[in-house]
Amino acid sequence: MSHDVVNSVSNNLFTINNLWMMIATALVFIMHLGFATLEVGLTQSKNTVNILFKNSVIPAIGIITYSIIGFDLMYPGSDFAGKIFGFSGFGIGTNAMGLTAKYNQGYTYWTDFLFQGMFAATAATIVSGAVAERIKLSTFLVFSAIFVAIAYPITGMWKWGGGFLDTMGFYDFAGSTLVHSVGGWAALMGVIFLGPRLGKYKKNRINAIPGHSMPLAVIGVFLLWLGWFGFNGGSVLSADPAEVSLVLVTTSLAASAGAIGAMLTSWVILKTPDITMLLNGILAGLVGITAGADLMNPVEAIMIGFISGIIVVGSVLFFDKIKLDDPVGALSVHLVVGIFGTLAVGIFGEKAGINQLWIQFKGVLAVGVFISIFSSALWFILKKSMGLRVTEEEELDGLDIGEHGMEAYPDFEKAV
Amino acid sequence: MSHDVVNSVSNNLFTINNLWMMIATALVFIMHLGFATLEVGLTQSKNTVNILFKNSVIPAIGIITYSIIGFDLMYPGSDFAGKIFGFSGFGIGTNAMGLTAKYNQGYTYWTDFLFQGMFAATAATIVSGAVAERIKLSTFLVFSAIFVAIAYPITGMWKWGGGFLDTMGFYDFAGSTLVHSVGGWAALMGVIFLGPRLGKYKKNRINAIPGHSMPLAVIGVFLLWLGWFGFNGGSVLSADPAEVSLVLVTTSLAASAGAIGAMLTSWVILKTPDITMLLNGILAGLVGITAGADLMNPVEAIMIGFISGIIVVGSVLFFDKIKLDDPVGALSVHLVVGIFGTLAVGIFGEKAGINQLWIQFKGVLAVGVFISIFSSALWFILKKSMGLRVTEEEELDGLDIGEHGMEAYPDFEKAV
Amino acid sequence: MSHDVVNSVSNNLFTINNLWMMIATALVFIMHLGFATLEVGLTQSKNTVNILFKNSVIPAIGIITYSIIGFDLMYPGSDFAGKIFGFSGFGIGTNAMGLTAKYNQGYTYWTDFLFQGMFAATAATIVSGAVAERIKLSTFLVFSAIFVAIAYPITGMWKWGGGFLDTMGFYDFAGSTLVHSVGGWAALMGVIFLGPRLGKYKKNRINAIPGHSMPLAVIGVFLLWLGWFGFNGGSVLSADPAEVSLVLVTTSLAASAGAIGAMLTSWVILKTPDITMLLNGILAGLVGITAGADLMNPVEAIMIGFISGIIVVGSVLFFDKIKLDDPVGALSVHLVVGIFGTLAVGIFGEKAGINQLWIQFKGVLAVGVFISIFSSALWFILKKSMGLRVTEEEELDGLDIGEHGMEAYPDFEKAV
Amino acid sequence: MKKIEAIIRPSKLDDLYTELRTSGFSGITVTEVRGYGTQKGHKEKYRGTEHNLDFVHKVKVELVCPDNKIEEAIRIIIEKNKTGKVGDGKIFVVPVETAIRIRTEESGESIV
Amino acid sequence: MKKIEAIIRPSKLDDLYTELRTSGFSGITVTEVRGYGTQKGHKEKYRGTEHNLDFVHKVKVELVCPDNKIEEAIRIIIEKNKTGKVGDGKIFVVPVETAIRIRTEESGESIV
Amino acid sequence: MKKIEAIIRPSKLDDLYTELRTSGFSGITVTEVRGYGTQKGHKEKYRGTEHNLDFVHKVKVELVCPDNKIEEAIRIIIEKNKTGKVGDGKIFVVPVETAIRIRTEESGESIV
Ligand SMILES: Nc1ncnc2c1ncn2[C@@H]1O[C@H](COP(=O)(O)OP(=O)(O)O)[C@@H](O)[C@H]1O
Ligand SMILES: Nc1ncnc2c1ncn2[C@@H]1O[C@H](COP(=O)(O)OP(=O)(O)O)[C@@H](O)[C@H]1O
Ligand SMILES: Nc1ncnc2c1ncn2[C@@H]1O[C@H](COP(=O)(O)OP(=O)(O)O)[C@@H](O)[C@H]1O
Repeated sequence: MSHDVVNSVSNNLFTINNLWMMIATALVFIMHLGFATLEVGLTQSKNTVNILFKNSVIPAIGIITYSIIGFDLMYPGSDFAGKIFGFSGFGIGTNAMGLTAKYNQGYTYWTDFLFQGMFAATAATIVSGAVAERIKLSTFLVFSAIFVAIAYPITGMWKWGGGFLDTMGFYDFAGSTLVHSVGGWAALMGVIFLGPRLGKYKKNRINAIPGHSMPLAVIGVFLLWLGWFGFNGGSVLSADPAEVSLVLVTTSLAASAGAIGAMLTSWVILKTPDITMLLNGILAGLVGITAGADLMNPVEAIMIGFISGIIVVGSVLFFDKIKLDDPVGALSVHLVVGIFGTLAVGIFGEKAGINQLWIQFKGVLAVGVFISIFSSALWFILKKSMGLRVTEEEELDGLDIGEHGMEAYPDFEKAV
Repeated sequence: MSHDVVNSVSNNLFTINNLWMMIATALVFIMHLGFATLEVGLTQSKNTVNILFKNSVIPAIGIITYSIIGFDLMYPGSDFAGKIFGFSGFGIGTNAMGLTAKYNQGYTYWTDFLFQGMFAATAATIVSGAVAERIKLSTFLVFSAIFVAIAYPITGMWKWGGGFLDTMGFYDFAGSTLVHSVGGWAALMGVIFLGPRLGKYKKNRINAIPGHSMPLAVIGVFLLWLGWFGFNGGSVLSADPAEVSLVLVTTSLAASAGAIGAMLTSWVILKTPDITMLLNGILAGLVGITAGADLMNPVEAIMIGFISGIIVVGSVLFFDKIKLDDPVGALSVHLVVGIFGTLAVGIFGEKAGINQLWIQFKGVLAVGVFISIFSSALWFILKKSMGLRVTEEEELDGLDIGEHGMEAYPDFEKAV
Repeated sequence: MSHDVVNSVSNNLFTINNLWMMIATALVFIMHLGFATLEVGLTQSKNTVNILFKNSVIPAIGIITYSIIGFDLMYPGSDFAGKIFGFSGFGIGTNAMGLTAKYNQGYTYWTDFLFQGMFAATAATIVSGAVAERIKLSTFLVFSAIFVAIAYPITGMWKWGGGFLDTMGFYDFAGSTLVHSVGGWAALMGVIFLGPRLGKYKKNRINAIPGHSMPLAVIGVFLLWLGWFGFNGGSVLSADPAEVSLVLVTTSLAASAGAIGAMLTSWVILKTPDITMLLNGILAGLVGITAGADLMNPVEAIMIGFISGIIVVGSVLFFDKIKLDDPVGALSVHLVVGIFGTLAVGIFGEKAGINQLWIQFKGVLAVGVFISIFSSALWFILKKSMGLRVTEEEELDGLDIGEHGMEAYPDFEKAV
Repeated sequence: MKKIEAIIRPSKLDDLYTELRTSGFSGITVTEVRGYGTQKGHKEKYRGTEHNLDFVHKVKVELVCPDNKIEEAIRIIIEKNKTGKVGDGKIFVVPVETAIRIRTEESGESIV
Repeated sequence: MKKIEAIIRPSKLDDLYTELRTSGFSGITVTEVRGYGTQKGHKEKYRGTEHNLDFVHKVKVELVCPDNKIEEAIRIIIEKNKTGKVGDGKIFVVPVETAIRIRTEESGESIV
Repeated sequence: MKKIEAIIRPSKLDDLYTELRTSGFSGITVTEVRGYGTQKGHKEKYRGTEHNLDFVHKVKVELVCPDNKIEEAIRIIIEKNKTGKVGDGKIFVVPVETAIRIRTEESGESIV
């Protein structure tokens, strides 16, 4: 009987851990709604249906492709430890063992798949924001499907699947690089291939194209922050009280400090408290802490968040200067701060050290080079085959009419 | 002491299970917000206050009536096993035992009540969408109260309360029939009794009456998907890692496949990627998998979802053809796909078989007949007594002004 | 080994409890989005950016200041038991013990901090609604920071930190007084110091200034109700199945009854079913039950909620009569019903009795006097130094243009 | 050449436009307006206070046409909008001196 | 018969309308417009870039009235809108040839 | 004194306004309108049903100016709006009898 009890005790722990991982999955899921509302909020009303469509179908595409190939590429098993590529065969499925602590003491095979699948789709969503208001729907969907199915899992495997970055000692707790920069690099290539929106940079002037709904943008950011409880908290991969609660504290402190950093920077430099900068600041704090959320103490978390908040404002202004048109600031939030967050593991916290910094740098580089090449090639092929951009007329009238033949707000008068 | 330990161990499991059930309750609760935003998004701005009002008060009415009579009708106790009706007396309350694993190893009496109560209210909310933009507020509230208090628990008892459908071997995991079709049948009768909105079918032409806010509709669908984690996941009635995680995977795969099925169908048949069809597709996938979410493997879940997504688009077009005016597609999503999902248990998955299919069919029929008769009678009585429909003038000006004397968006210019 | 098992068993319980507390923290976090959307929904579109800005930065400020000083003021440790003031030194941090059940069997030190920090920020958010549409952004931010950092934790310590109210037998389960009235008193003083919005009371007439988006208001209230699952449910401070599930039931019943109470009152007195009153009624039910959520049976919970719903409608009308201009009804919901809820502990439920009622009354008074004096002084100083109110022109044109130089909905035509 | 400005009920626009087209009128311009007149708006109430008493949603239809088609246009407008209830609206006729089609730079009665 | 078109500040509409009613004018039609003029709009800034510099929210009030009441109408409009600050707006008077009440098909000065 | 009413494409407004300013025109008033004309709106489809076939977003620019500047104004409007494609819009010229600046109560051609 004593043996039974011991068993039950460890089963209980398994049940608790798995419960937390399922809840974390639900929280990461809701990030997709966060991305959707943030992105429509920061773009024009005439492209709203288009953006919502993309963001509603991306999680669907992400989850399905991940079930067919992505999960098998990303977690090919221990045979591929230290490698750069592995594949465990198409589809998902498990045996009885996969549903017990023998698979992993933190979660079942199914939970594992779903948690990872929700993550995967976020990488494509990041791209969506940067290329919004001018990309062809069909092209974007093909890009996303291939990107989520192949590119994301490959670099993911390098670290989380036990590949060469892992062996090298690279650290990326919940994916400043593996999720955010991965999306960010693909977005950067997309922005370069597409060019800016019509009228954004005319006659050497930067023209503001204001987002059409600040409440939607705010809803988006709060849902993302909420989702990050699962994104970072779930990345502990168990419900371990000490670790998860620390991670939630560092995550929230960094988000808060990011808000304050961006607010102050915007107020001082731009002379106005710009709400979109505040929102980008919160996200920057979150992305910044993501790589080392379990390594920092409160003060370090605040510092990382605060710096991220400053960086993001500068970065938004910088990309506008060099005429890379990113309607929602995705490049700044996910790519630039994603890199900073990854490097921050070598600067702050338990692992800080020049050695680690160097390893972090190499990781950033490896992922950056691979994703840039992969996504450039893909954008290029799509440009030649399907075409990347909608027609000029369609862009002026809005993609909602052009691509979908409908309006997002048919009951309301539009201002110009 | 060993006995104490064994006790503590099983108490812990009870605590975990109950925790999950409470969280599932919260998730089902948020579905009400999902229904509210989806429904206002797909209807006109001039009826927004009215719809929000209904959807805000329905959960309140649902929970209160369920506490007075519904719970007692639905779970009358084992004396009524195999019966078609039972009642355990008014009100809710329990003794100390009701708060331990002796009540149920998955949850306390209170958790049980609240989880079931949240479910109950969803059935009325389904009706709300189909009869929107023309029904009198007071009449609808009376209908909802009676429907949730009496009709829903009676058919619920047939299966989940241990009634005759249960004895017969009917299977409906989380309520494709018991929740969704139940709402759907009542909605169908409502639509028939009410007639279409003014101007919807004039001169033998179908006139589109576009919904006024696509972002609200998208928010609604994502919240519903999120809520389904609790709706289906909670229907396991414990935090069992293997079962709950499988259910979440089949649920998400079906939703994703529903999205893709509806997107493709809409793109091919209607020649445009209609976002409202995509959204209906996600919901169809969710409703379709609900009856057998614990019986399917990933491939079967994808197939059910995909077929549901195709069905829902055809069904929306069909109801328009036969001039049954359903502004949000509730009949297609909840009734038609609810029936398909229930039958799917006999076609796919662990229980598939001609025998089971026949039982499923009988269950669908029994519930359909009862709810149709009950709700027709109720609609009829209400039509004769209070009146069902607002005046023509009120409908043209909008129910917000007519019923509530206020506007949902007083600051914005309306386009006609 | 048996010892190990016992340890593991109690560790498991600790893990479960802590898990629930972390989830409750996430739920309380999402209340900030609820407050943000409710508040913008009930105010004019021209002040939307301003309100969103405040509500987005308040949680950030709240969490940061709470990590520096608030938590240390509120929970100074057992040395200060029965006192009115205590401070355990700046900053947060813990040792290994703080991460085990030795700190508290319900949560780790980090969880404790974050849960409490999320609570703290809500008090400032309550103020935000009442002073909206006319207060200077910078002044409000300074007020909030000081209020959350100092005033809230001091009165919080009186009860939850083991101070004199606790010793006296004062009961306030989740903060009808300690959170809601605290915010409410500060809001009342703010409203008095600021005066009404321009044009609200002209020529002895009350002019309605309708809120600009009812869907946003509804989203807000549902998110708040959802958050209250964590606010009240988390206040059990463990995942105890019996207690948490009771609390969730009383909370939901009170919210439901509040909805119905307010709906009926509004329908009878105002002759229209006003959705803003319905929404205030839901919140009133929630605030009303908060002080005694664990002491009530279902019937008592319904009574408290119902009365709260009636009170809140009367109170909204009353404040308008005496020309205290509160755009969102924060005074009525949080202050008036907060007081009622606190007193209700002496009237209904397990602790009911004249003695307890008297103690409750003294607690309400003590907190009311302290917060009123503190916040008046602070408002006064800020009025003299930074100025409280925006210029008349800025108020007419909207604070979005005036304070932020941007619009919330640049794509839409405004009606006047 | 004259411009007809008709203030009508929004719900009548569709039918009016269809009829005008059928009768050979080539174009109109439509504006959302708020009308204050004999017809009073609905009593609106917000949190216990009445407001917005007098204002009604209307649309203004502008139609420039040659002098010889004015009669017909007015007839059609009356026909399609008259319900006999207060609030049917008004028709105003204003002189127009020149009309130019930007695309071709043509001007005169022929272009409208 | 003439039509007065006044471009005014939105915040002045309520008072103007009340006064016009009191003085026996039976109706007006109001349109939301954007004004570009001497008065400059607020500097708006979005993510570091200025825009929308010159445009100001205004409302256009249209009032058709008999020739003999034009003076009075203009006086009331000036009275209710003059603040002396840039942006008070403009009044334009345009001739009207015919006015018809759709409901009754009456026409002429009597109907306005 | 006359009033020019130009119905143009929304995307042309910015350039037109800049040019008018540069040429010394002091102000314009702009209204969002919907145009029905030769140019047809996009086919919109909602849940399988087509609708909204004929309507196009346009803006109406109103510019009151002295008789001697009419020519120039029209020239600028044509120049800035002509693409040669259907839908470039129309210019209508309407007589104006009086113009008053509310702020100063001045009237006449000098104020526009
Ligand atoms: N003198 C006027 N000048 C400008 N617009 C007017 C005038 N009188 C009425 N209108 C417009 O015509 C609309 C309809 O007029 P109203 O007096 O309500 O009804 P009816 O046309 O049936 O007499 C009003 O809402 C207003 O927009
Ligand atoms: N020439 C004009 N034609 C048409 N509208 C004009 C003209 N000049 C001014 N307006 C309108 O009148 C409004 C007020 O004019 P503005 O020059 O700003 O101030 P003021 O009337 O005090 O001189 C402008 O915003 C514009 O809408
Ligand atoms: N007779 C008319 N009266 C009033 N507005 C007109 C008239 N004809 C055209 N318009 C306006 O001018 C716009 C452009 O006209 P349209 O016929 O589409 O193209 P084009 O000007 O190139 O011939 C229309 O959308 C409509 O708003």
